Amino acid sequence: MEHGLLISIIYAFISLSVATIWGLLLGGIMMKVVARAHGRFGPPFWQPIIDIIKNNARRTSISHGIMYFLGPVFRIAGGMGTFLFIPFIYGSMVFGNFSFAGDLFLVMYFIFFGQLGMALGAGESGHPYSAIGVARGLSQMTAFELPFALSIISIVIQYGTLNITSIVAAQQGGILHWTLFTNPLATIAALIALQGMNMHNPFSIVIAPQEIPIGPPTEYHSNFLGLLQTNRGLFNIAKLALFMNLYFGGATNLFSMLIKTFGIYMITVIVGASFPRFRTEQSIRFFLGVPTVIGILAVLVTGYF
Amino acid sequence: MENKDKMKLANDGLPEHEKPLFCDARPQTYKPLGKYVEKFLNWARANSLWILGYGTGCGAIELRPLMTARFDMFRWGLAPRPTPRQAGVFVIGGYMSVKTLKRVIRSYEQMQGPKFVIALGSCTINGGMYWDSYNTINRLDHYLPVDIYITGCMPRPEALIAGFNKLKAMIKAQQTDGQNEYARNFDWYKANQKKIVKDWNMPDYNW
Amino acid sequence: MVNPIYIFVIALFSAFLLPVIDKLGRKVTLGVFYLSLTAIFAVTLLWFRAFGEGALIENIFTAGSLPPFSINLRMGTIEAFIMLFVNFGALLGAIYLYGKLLENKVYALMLFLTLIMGVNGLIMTRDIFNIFVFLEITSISLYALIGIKQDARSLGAGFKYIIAGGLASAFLLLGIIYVYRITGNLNLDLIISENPLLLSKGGLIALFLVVVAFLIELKPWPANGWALDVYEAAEPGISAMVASLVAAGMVFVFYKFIPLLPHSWHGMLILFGMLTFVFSNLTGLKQKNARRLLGYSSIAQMGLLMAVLLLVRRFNDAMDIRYALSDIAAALFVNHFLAKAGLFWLSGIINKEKARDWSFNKQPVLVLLFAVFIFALVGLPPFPGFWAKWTLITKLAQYNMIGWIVPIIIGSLLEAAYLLRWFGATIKREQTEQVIIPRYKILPPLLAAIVLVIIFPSFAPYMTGMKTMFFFPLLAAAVLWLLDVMPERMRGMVMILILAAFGWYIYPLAKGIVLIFEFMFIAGGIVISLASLNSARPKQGYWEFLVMLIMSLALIPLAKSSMEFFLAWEFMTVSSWLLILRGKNGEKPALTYIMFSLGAALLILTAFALSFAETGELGLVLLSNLNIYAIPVYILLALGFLVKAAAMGVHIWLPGAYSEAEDEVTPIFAGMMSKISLWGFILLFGYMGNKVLGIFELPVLLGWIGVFTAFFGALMAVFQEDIKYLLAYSSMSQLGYMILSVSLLSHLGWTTALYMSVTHLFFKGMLFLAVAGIVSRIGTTKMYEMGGLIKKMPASFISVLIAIIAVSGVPPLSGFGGKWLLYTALIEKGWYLQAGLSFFAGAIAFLYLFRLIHTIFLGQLKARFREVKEASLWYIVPQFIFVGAIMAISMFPNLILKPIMAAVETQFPSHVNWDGYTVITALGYWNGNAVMMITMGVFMVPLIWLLVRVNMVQKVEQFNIVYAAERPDRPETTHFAYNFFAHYQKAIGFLVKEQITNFWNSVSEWFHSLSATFRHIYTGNGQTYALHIIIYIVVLYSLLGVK
Amino acid sequence: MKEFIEKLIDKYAIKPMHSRHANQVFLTIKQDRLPDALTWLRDFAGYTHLAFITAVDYPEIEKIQLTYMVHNYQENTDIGLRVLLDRRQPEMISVHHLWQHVATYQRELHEMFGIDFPGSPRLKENFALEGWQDVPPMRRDFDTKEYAEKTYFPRPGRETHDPREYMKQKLYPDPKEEK
Repeated sequence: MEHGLLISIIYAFISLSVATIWGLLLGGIMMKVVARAHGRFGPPFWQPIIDIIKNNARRTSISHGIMYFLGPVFRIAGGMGTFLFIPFIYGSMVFGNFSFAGDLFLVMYFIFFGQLGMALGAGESGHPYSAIGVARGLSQMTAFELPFALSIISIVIQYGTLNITSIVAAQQGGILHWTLFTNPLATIAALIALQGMNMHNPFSIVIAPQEIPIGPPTEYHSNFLGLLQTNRGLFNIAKLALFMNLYFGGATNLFSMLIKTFGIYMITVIVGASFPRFRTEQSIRFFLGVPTVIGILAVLVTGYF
Repeated sequence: MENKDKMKLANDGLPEHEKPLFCDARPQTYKPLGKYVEKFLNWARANSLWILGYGTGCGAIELRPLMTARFDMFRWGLAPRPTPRQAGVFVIGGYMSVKTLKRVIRSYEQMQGPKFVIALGSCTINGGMYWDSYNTINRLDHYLPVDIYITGCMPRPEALIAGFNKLKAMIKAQQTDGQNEYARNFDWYKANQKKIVKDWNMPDYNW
Repeated sequence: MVNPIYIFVIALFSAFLLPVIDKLGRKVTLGVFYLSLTAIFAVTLLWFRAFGEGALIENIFTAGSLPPFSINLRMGTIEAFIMLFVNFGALLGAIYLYGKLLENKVYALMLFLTLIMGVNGLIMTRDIFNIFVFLEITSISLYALIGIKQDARSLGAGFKYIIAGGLASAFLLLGIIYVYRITGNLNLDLIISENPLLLSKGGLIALFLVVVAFLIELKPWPANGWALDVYEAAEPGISAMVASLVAAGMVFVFYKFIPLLPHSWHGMLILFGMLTFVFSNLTGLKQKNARRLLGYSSIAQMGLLMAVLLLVRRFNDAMDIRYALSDIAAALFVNHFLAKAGLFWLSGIINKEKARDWSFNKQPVLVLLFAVFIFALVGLPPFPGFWAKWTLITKLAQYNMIGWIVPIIIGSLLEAAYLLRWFGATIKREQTEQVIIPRYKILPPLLAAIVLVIIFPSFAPYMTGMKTMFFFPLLAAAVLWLLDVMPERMRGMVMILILAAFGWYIYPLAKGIVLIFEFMFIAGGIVISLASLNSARPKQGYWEFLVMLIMSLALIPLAKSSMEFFLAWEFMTVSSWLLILRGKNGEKPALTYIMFSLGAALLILTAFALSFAETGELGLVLLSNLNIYAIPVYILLALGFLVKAAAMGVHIWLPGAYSEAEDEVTPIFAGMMSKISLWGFILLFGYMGNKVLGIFELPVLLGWIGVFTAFFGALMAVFQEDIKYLLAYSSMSQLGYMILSVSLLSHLGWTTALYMSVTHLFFKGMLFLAVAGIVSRIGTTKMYEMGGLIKKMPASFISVLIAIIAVSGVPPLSGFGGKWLLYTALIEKGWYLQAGLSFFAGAIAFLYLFRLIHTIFLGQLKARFREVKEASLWYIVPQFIFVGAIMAISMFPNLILKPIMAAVETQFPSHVNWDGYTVITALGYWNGNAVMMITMGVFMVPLIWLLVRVNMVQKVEQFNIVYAAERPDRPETTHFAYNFFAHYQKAIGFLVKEQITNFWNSVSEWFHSLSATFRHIYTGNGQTYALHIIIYIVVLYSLLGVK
Repeated sequence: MKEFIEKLIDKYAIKPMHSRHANQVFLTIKQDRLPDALTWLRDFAGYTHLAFITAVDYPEIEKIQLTYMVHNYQENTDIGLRVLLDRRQPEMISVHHLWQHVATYQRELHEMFGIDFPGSPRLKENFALEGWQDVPPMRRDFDTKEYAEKTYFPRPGRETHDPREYMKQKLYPDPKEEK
């Protein structure tokens, strides 16, 4: 830590709020985009923010118990933590976050923190759909973590470090230095895994509204739901930032961050708009199939040749 | 202590061994917050109305077109929601048989306040063509606090949209307060409900 | 010194006196009878003492003239030794037969005496014709004695014996005549001196005839049906005599003849002995009848003894021959003699036909006796058999006769299989009402057992170099056993005190890595043992085995020599097996467990033997300078440790063993005993480093095995319905990680392994203890029967929550450190694909962990558990000790990482730097402390936001859920728990079909059907048996190449 | 179809049939013979599909008439077997062993007409009316209007017209009245 605790906390707060708002707006923009694709007007792009205010403005709420109460807290803490361990903008003091605390593996494992807590909270609500949704989500998670991990290993081999900042540093200077071009196999594997992480179609098996409305958060509402939605935006940005840093040369300033995250998220949206939903076992098989093979190839290519 | 007992509900419908499985608290009335805060919050509430997607009658068929590209309800911040916990607007789609009414009551009570009810079609107003049926209720407002009635048999989607916009205006103007009304006249509503729902095997208020 | 002639005099005199004085009443007669037996025993005892004080061998020549004109009796050390046991056995046997002798005719007594006399004669005489005479005396009295039961079967058996014996003596007589014809001599010593004559054409035939006669008397497989019938049908007392006394005589006679045999015959005879050993044991597998089972076992032992007697001839320096004789042969002999006699006596006492029907009707002393005899036969420490096998195998390796080790191992395993199965079944048999047993029947086996126990030091040749502390486990167990009168909790306290004292005692001896293991075993043992104090109900033998297990665990890392290592290893195996056996339905898993463990032990034993063979020393250090046997030793040790670690392929003993053992013991198995295999690997790699076989680097292979263990263990855990099985498989998976990381052979790798094993001890201890507490309250281990217990057992929930976060490796808790180190180490080493697979395994861990916590604590509470209380404090306290530990090392990873790294640096150079709390490797860095702080920070913010508005929250009950507008019917149908990961099963469940289990089942199936087929040669028909004998002789004749 | 009818008639001593149009026939049959007849029709005559069971209440003759309509896919013909039950305690032999879905029809009939089918599964369970306590609503002596008025809070001010009269005076007003 090169500067005082208070300062770094303030910085963290700034970058958190920027990320959250951008994440929410991104969600809204995407809704708008999809709507235009349908030939609709669609909701205003700040709709997610209104929803969050609305949910926090609810007058009543119920609690099924301590763990249920803490579930959303775990979730958003996971989101915030994951975000804070990622250097958001390369070389920026404010958006550097707490990346000194740990490296890539820390981020990868901290992603689970929120999911685990949320799963526990949803579990205590006692609603069978919650449990089913969690079971599906965890199963899918194991599946897409495999290609993702392989891809990560591949780029760690490539750059010989686990330190995200130095991975970004290695990609500076020209678009052709990006992992996207220097290690395309790993990038492809990771991007497919990202679709699973974002849980849009065809991988929206967790909150499949037609099957298990709406999965884990069935019992969540009011300000609990508000927290969850806030986290949706934040966590989304965290993932995008991670991918941006690892595969798309990171961001040297706010603007390029906006562009890149938008671009990466666009992939998810296009895929989501164009495919129907998998069944759970199909999705698992899918991730263990082609993406895994690509990941293994990536590791072999970078590691052994 | 005595006061506390008054706050508790009897839950007579439940067998003794199931009483601990349900919450027996009474619904409360809520004061609005400070003027401007409440105004702001009402604006938010009005601009994100989440519909409980529960087709209770033939009118439900008129709800679907709203989601289509032609009517596009999303632009007013309306969105269907699969679970009552998260929904704010309950759209009663036409006639109510007694059996359905029971579920509707349960779902309505499970919604978190502030919550609004829009009733579609003449059936909900006075029974409509089922006015003399042995199994269809006549007036919904004896069982739930209805904010907006939309007439017609069936009302067209445009009528629904008009209704929703009316509701939004009312919310912004803070003219509708179904939740508090339900809580205030809880006993009356409950009596009416129990009068026709003969096998009341749920708690008196489904939290 | 008393002339040994008196033995015969006493026997004959009283034999003829008895009918006369029988008029005075049977009591008197018996008095005289016992008196004479005691006298005989006394005489031999005197002689034995005399030789002990270095008396010279005494030759007695009858008729005062030298051979060949006289019969020569010899009383030497060996004779005295054998006779000592024979007459001791005779005395005991007579005591046992007291009842029978009381009601039978007086001739029984006379026959008994003549039998004793015959056997003594067989042992002492040096005159071959005299041998024949004594053989006849023995046999005839034996036929008659077999008959005293007076029922059809025993008479039939006796008759078959007559046929076989008749054949044998016929051949013997022919042989003797030929020998006399060729050498013109009957005295053994003279014949030996004129050995060359016998090596002529006719001489060989003569010898063959003599030898074959004794072979038949030794009941070689398969020409031994008659003997089996005898064992089965005769009065158990008599069977005991046959199995011990007579066998002893025959073996000794055979021993006398060995110098005559041409060396070319040895191999074949050894082979026949081994065949007998292996195949009798194999046939024993499927045997139902208790006594016949014992018969098989004793025949096998005879075969082994015969083979050994010949084998030791090959130890080319004389020193070794004597050495080997006194250790191996004598130990085997005593072991078999006492144990087998004792077992036959027991079979008489219990008096049940089928081995399965055995049960000790609430008579602990019988249990103890049974245990002693069985363990002695199986060759577990500290009984002579153990030392015998150890010495034998080391010696064989030393004189590179490694080939012979194989049949010995196989035979021993088979024997262990049926004996231990029998033991398990008998212990678990429900105890019916107590039956009165006459004292005099208990006495003989009791004495035998006592002798068996107290005699072992005299057979432990290596104990001289061994630290006494390696017998502390036994001592502690004995102490606790003697304290049986104390209240149960008190005994528990004592046990914990003993552990603490032991820890204090060994603390100075341990340093570096060893110290870490000792810390795990002693500290962990003490903490976990606290949980066992929860109930005051008496636990037969619980504390004994527990303390034995923990102490032997703690001793293994301290072992300096392979002897010490192996001894402690065996103690651990036995005690853990007994603990599993105590479980409610632990019978079958215990058997699987002990079979695998013994297999592993024998592999390790062989490895040590090989290393001994090359270096001639026992020190473990010498493993490092092996070169000829390096690869085999490496592989054997690795295999042994893999079995102990329940690696992929040999894991099937694990789930049963962990799950069926008592709930308080399981954490010790999972948290501590499994780590001993890790120590094994550290030993292996530490001394032998990296070895290459062909194109394979063995550590790499081990690494792959480890990672696959981790993967499949996790996957199998996902699909369990029983919580203890789930945890068992999860432990298997964790062990896989450790094997993987230890076989990295790098600083980070070993750091990972040790770090993981310590943290694994913590959270597995918590999990298993929490489960134990829950199960103790709700009485089921099926997860789908639980649910919603968080409201009832918050403390357990917290510890399980902490534990699963730690297991899954989610930051900020300590588990992440393990994962981080693992991947860093793997990538640093270049094991990329292993890293990928282990990451997948780690992800799968989430599935079973969430299932664990959800189906138990979350979801819907069942109606019948609405009154359940929190688990008792005895379970909670240790858990929270562990919770504290985990929290501490999560906050301050240095606490544990620094010492481990320091310890490992003695083996490998370190590339790790420290910056405050930050670990910095070549690849990345991790600051556990900061992670913890930040996590707490970001956790607080939203929590406060919720707490601000907590007043609007309405607390609701479990059925206040959105349930598609219906109300839930009942918790059972609302709790989603059964077949939790059905879709996962659908997707990749095919990976965990039970192929491996089926494989091992079919292996055992094979052995059983093989045994069944071999049993068919025993038709129970005298002529057939005679035919067997003839065929046997012909085959042997042709194989020995006698022209 | 003809020969089946013949067979039926002489097999089961059925009252004369009457038929609306070519491929649909209604026969009235004795209660106790009905299961045999249905079985025969299903297994030998190819009438494999039971289309519906319906009831008509005849208070005048104190009877309730059940109609079992079976369909033959080969020749696309229907046969309706009718039985008359005593209205005071209507009871009929259950045929759920022939077609599983019959049980549901019988449940409904039990609820709506109070007809008892001994042995029919889940017969007494609520079907559409939960906790109905009045006379079965499909009995013709049950006055739904009255029931609704006393139960469902009719909204005051509601007026109803006879559609014929109403339309006549709305669209074609009587010229006399115009003057």
